[in-house]
Amino acid sequence: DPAVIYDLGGKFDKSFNEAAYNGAEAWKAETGGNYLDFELQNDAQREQALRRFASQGANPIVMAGFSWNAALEAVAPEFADTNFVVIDTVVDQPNVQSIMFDEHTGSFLVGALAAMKSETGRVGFVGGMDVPLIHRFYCGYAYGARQVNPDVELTENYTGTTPAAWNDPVTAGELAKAQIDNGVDVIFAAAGGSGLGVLQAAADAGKFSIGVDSNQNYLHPGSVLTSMLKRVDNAVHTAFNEAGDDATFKPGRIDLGLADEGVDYALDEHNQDLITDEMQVQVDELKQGIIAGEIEVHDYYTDNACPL
Amino acid sequence: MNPQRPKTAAAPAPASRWAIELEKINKRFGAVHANKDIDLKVERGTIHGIVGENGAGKSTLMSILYGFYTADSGTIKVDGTERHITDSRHALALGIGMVHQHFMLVENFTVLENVVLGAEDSALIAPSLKRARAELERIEDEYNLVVDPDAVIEDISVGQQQRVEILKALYRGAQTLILDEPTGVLTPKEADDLFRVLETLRDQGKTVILITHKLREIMAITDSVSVMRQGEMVKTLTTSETNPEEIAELMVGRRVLLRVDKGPANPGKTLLEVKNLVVADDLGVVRVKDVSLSVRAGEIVGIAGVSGNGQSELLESVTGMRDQRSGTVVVNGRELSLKGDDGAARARAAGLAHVPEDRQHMGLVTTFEEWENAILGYQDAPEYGGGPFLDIEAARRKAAEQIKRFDVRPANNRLKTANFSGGNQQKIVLAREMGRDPDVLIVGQPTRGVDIGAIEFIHNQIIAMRDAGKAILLVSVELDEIRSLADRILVMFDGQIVGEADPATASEGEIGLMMAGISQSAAALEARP
Amino acid sequence: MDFQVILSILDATLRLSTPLLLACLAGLYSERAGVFDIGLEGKMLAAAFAAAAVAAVYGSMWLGLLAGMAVSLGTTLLQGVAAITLRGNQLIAAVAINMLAAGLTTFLGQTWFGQGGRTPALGPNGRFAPIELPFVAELSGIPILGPLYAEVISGHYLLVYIAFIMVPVTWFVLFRTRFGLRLRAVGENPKAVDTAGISVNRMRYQAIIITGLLAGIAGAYFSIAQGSGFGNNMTAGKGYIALAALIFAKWKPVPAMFTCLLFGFLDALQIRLQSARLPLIGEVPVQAIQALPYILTVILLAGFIGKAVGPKAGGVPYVKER
Amino acid sequence: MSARTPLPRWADIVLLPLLNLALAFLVSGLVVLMVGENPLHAVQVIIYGAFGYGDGFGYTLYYATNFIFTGLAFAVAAHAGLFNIGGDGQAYVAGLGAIVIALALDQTHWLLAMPAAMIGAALVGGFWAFIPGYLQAKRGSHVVITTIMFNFIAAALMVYMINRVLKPATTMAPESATLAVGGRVPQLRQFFSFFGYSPVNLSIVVALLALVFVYVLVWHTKLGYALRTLGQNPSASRYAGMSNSRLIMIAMTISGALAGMVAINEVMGVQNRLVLDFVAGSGFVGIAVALMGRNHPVGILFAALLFGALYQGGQELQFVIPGVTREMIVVIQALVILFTGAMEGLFRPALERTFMLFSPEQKARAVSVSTAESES
Ligand SMILES: Nc1ncnc2c1ncn2[C@@H]1O[C@H](COP(=O)(O)OP(=O)(O)OP(=O)(O)O)[C@@H](O)[C@H]1O
Ligand SMILES: Nc1ncnc2c1ncn2[C@@H]1O[C@H](COP(=O)(O)OP(=O)(O)OP(=O)(O)O)[C@@H](O)[C@H]1O
Ligand SMILES: [Mg+2]
Ligand SMILES: [Mg+2]
Repeated sequence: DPAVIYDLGGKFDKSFNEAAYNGAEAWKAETGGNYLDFELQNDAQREQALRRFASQGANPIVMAGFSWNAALEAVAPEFADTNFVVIDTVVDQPNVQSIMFDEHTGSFLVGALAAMKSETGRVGFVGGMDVPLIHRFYCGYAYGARQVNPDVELTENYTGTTPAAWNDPVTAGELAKAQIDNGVDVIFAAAGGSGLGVLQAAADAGKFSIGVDSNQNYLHPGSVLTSMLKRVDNAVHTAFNEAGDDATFKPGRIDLGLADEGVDYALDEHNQDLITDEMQVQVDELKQGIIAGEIEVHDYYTDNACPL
Repeated sequence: MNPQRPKTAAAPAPASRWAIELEKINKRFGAVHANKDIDLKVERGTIHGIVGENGAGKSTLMSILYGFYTADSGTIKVDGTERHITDSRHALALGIGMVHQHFMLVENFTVLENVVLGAEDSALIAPSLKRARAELERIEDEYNLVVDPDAVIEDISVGQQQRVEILKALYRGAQTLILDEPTGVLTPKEADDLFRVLETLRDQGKTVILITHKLREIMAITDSVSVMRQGEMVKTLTTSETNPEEIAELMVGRRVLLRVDKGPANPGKTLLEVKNLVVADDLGVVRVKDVSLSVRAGEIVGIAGVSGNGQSELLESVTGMRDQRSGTVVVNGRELSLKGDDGAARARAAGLAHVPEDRQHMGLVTTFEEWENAILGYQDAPEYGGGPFLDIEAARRKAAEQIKRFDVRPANNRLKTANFSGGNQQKIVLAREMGRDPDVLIVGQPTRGVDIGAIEFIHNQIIAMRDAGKAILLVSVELDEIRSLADRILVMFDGQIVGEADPATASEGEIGLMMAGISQSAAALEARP
Repeated sequence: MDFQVILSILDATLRLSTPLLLACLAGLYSERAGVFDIGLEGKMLAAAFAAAAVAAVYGSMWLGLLAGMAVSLGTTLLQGVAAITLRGNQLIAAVAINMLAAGLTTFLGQTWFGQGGRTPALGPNGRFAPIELPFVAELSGIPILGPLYAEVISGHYLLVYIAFIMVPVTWFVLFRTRFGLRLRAVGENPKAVDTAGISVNRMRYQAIIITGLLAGIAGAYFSIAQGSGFGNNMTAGKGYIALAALIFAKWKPVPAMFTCLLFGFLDALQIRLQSARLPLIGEVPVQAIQALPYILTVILLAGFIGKAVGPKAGGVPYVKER
Repeated sequence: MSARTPLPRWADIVLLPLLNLALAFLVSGLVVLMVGENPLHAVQVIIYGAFGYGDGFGYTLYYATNFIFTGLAFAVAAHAGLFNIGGDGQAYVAGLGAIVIALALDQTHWLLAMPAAMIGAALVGGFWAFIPGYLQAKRGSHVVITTIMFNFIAAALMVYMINRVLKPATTMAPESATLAVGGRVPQLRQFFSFFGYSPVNLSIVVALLALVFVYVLVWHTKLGYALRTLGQNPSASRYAGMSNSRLIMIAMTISGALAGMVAINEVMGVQNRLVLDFVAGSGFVGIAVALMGRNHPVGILFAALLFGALYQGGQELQFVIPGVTREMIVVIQALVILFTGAMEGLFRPALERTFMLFSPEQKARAVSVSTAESES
């Protein structure tokens, strides 16, 4: 059976862990198969959980989160016959597949939409925990907004500095309110469970918000402008289907970007009234430009900086 | 048998000659049999004394009558009717009030608030406070019990606090008033005032039960007296038909010398010298105002004064526990720096020992075993272990020695200190402080709440130290004690030494007047008959 | 900083200090009665969950509020049985309550709603809406005061106003009623209360019942006023901050209000300072800004507040026979 | 009647806690029943998971190591009358001391790196507790508030330090560089294969030594005597010439240093690098451990083992029974704290009556003691 191990946020974090869970559930519904899963409580359990599943014969074992390097580097060689798939970080082992998402390009698109939608010329960003991954989101977002409107003013906030920041909608909502009070009228929430507070605050104030990871447009129709999709669910789904068999398993790094629909912006019946045809045309052009390599989006990971 | 609570406190026509009758009362605390088959009858309209050694079971018996504890067996009759007193509210309703040995006051409340607590008559306190204020004025007039109703308890003297306790009982309509060691903390003047109040009460037909260790008081104001020993009722006597020696012998089981026997002092060189000391209390109020005094080897200097006139701060400063604002303290020729919060260690190192006024609050850690208290303050001495380690065996040996020398009972150095009676706790402190042969001994209230057997012993120890050439500074509110122990008496009032008296010549009245702030010459004049 | 920003900060201050204030007052009743309570966090969390769950299922904020208060009360009574009747350690009892609430809320939430412990998002009837106070329009002409009234004073959730009304109410109850007199006495010297014929344990239970109800409102505020729905551990340590505020305020209601306002203000300020570049210093690390309220608390405490001495009998179960 | 005989000692320290533990499990069982699982099976899984095999037992010991340190940290301060709830933050910042030294020395040998890093961790953890101690001693700031605040400040500081200072540019995760072998504390499995892959390491020996250290410190040194005097009666300690302010600072510093040892176990023994929030609430568990262990090292040892077992057994439960989530484990732990810690008095009266009824000697003893005592 395949197995999935969620990171510390827990499987219902409304963020990538939950996306992973959704992918596994979708696979289950589709194939009727069984899968194993485990929620970490602390860092010491990483190796424990990996070994446990591997020795139970689970294959493949999928992990969500950027903190798996050490554990996986230790355990993967011990179980050469087991295939591992890790999402959001890169582990260089022959039986490990590392899936990375181009968060920056997806964020670029929603940043562009934000700048187009904004009437005040001020767009905001509320991140979850202040970590490089979230800076990567922000940097892409900022580049996208600047692309459309070079004079756009950007406000960047983070809910917190501990993992609790993923789950603090109250603070996130306050950050959003503060931004709105400052004239911001579109806010991108890349904050896991905390993002719900941003979406709510924007809806309460009659402004616009942008969801993250999964499609959150339905939460406040008319207020959620779009969502930056990061298809962890698809990645898990695919991994469950393919990685268990050495014939289809592809070790090494895989980058999922706009071209492979690993990241994207969401358009559905809940937000189609918010995004005009011109906006859609313009953003799709940008998307094609990035895919074609004509537009360069700065990747925070390359230099740990976001030179604007 | 009537388990129902009576509605009104005021008892109607007395049905019986006895206000209180206790029969076959038994009470155990775990292994301790505190009251054994106690019988006691108290006649209405009298003052009835109860005496007994520390731990005899007096407080326990009264707490049972007051409903604070429940007896294991036995019956209680109030005004001839058997009652089951289940809690204090019940006792109050039956017209029984009690002033506890340790006051039951809320320290940060005002007098008025303490008086109405539990006896409020409506959901809002304003009307109760108003009524209480009026009622207090009436009671004050009637008994001459003056207290400021708006003063906060922690700011007023113990004597005043005790008045509040009495007011509490009277406010609740007490017909029978129990007082547990009421004079332990009072000055002679305050005690006299109290007794006048008690006599007024008796004259009005109220009943008073008085627990005390002072036979002088028993003889002075009680009508009858009951003696308890080791949980049993030994005998009840009519006061006019007995004498202190008989009571003392019944109490302790042997003859007790009731007066202090000491030879003339033989003063040597000055060992303790205090110059121009100014000390403030925790709140920054200056309590000691420019005090100078000296104590020589081989003499006992007593400081008399109404409590709250700066004696405590003086003692604390001299012993290094409290920084002085200005002035110096010289012990044995060495000037003490009192700065920093470990001044007491430096004072000890200079050869000063200190028996504090309040043993439970300061001199002892009551949750420690006895031996741990036997080294308190001297824990760093090399004999209790080298380097950082504590030599427990040595400490226990020392404790056992002290116990033996001062006859502490029970002679068990592993017993928790809280479980020793007050008198024995005092002996533990004395044994420790005297045992190290200090040059200067500072003693505060050495016999407060201690039974007469122990008082005799403690006084003898203090005199023995003097005769061994030590300088002793004694602070006590017990004028009798000061007069019989001290070789010189300094009277303190409002932070200053207002006069010096010779115990051999000065009358009690003269000293008493000085304690009230009347200047020495005026006091001498006024005290003259 | 322009006027608009100041208004916005003050507005947020009221919003953010409300749950602290409610929890702080809750703790005040308990601690004044001699029962130390580091379990405010757990009570609020339990209440937040119950309020959101009931509001989501029945679509009524009022039922939600009641449920929050009821559950908080139940939790408090459980703690009371341990700490008062059984004379257990008050701190352990509270620690257990905090853990129990943290675990049970998520566990039950997952069992009932299947959303990982979250409750479903609340509809308009499930959630308190801001209230416009009267005369906003009439006063709008007055400079400074007009906007102040409109933006800062008006337009909060009902529970915000309840919290601030509870300050004088608490003051009155504590210092002007028989109940308050006895309550304060029982925290200072339970023996005095006992000998006055009042049951110490009954007084303490009465006190913690109020604690439970107020903590319940505080918890409900998180999930059905400020937020819309319950999220795991959504009280995020506010119970401990409220406790700190209580000590800071030396267990007095009016200082408690000012302390909570101060904490709320620091929080609001922190949020707005995050991306600001300060003159001279340049960009301050966001962590420094986030730690600012805590650092300031420490500085204020050390510099100005001095010693805080709590109710004397606090933390000790009452045992009649020594 | 109202007379009560104290329980025999064995009943007090063994029987009563066992009864309470049984009750805690009984109530937890109801929770397990709620998700439709067999509670007996669950208990079996927990016990097996915690003690039944080498790996599991190793994890139990690994968790217990942390809890011993934080429990002792709380206890030392508590003996001095200080309620240090900042163990979490102190352990967290101590990670800085540990990692800096361990990284510097990881090309040498653990025999050098470990003691050096222990000193580093103790210094940093001790310093983090010293400040609240200083503020309490000199400024009267309530140590409970300041330690709460310092937990929050520590969290912010550590994120900054890890992300902006310690994180190598090549790593994505917020964590420091990984220690080379010379900077790691040896695992027990290197000596006893019994422990399988579990992360229990030599830190547990340090923990056991710390237990002895605290026992000696508190009951066999002059400093310990002074600390206890301060804790029981601050007026008495001032009377005795002890410097209360110095004692407060010393007690807090020792407390923080002990909490800091968690960093050795986690940073050098398990993670081999500094990661965010590696303390994972151990500081708070330590409070419960110390309170349950009555601030005595022996009690703390057993309480820490109990909590270690619950952590690891709970894990096992999650692996074996799919319906069980990590929140249920927290619930079970809370119930254990509630019943064994706060409601320990629940069975006492009943038990005392039972002993009175069934043990005539007990009755006789009570009577004889009372007469002996009152006649002395
Ligand atoms: N609450 C209690 N718990 C256990 N034992 C007690 C308690 N109160 C009193 N005792 C025991 O009962 C005995 C009688 O105590 P009690 O307080 O009645 O003595 P007392 O005669 O008032 O002594 P003193 O003159 O010192 O006030 C004591 O020796 C003590 O051992
Ligand atoms: N926990 C206890 N267990 C057993 N006996 C106790 C306990 N606490 C106090 N006692 C006893 O109760 C009696 C009364 O105690 P209390 O504290 O009133 O001392 P006391 O002798 O009355 O002091 P004082 O000298 O001030 O009058 C003492 O004889 C003491 O031995
Ligand atoms: Mg007594
Ligand atoms: Mg006495």
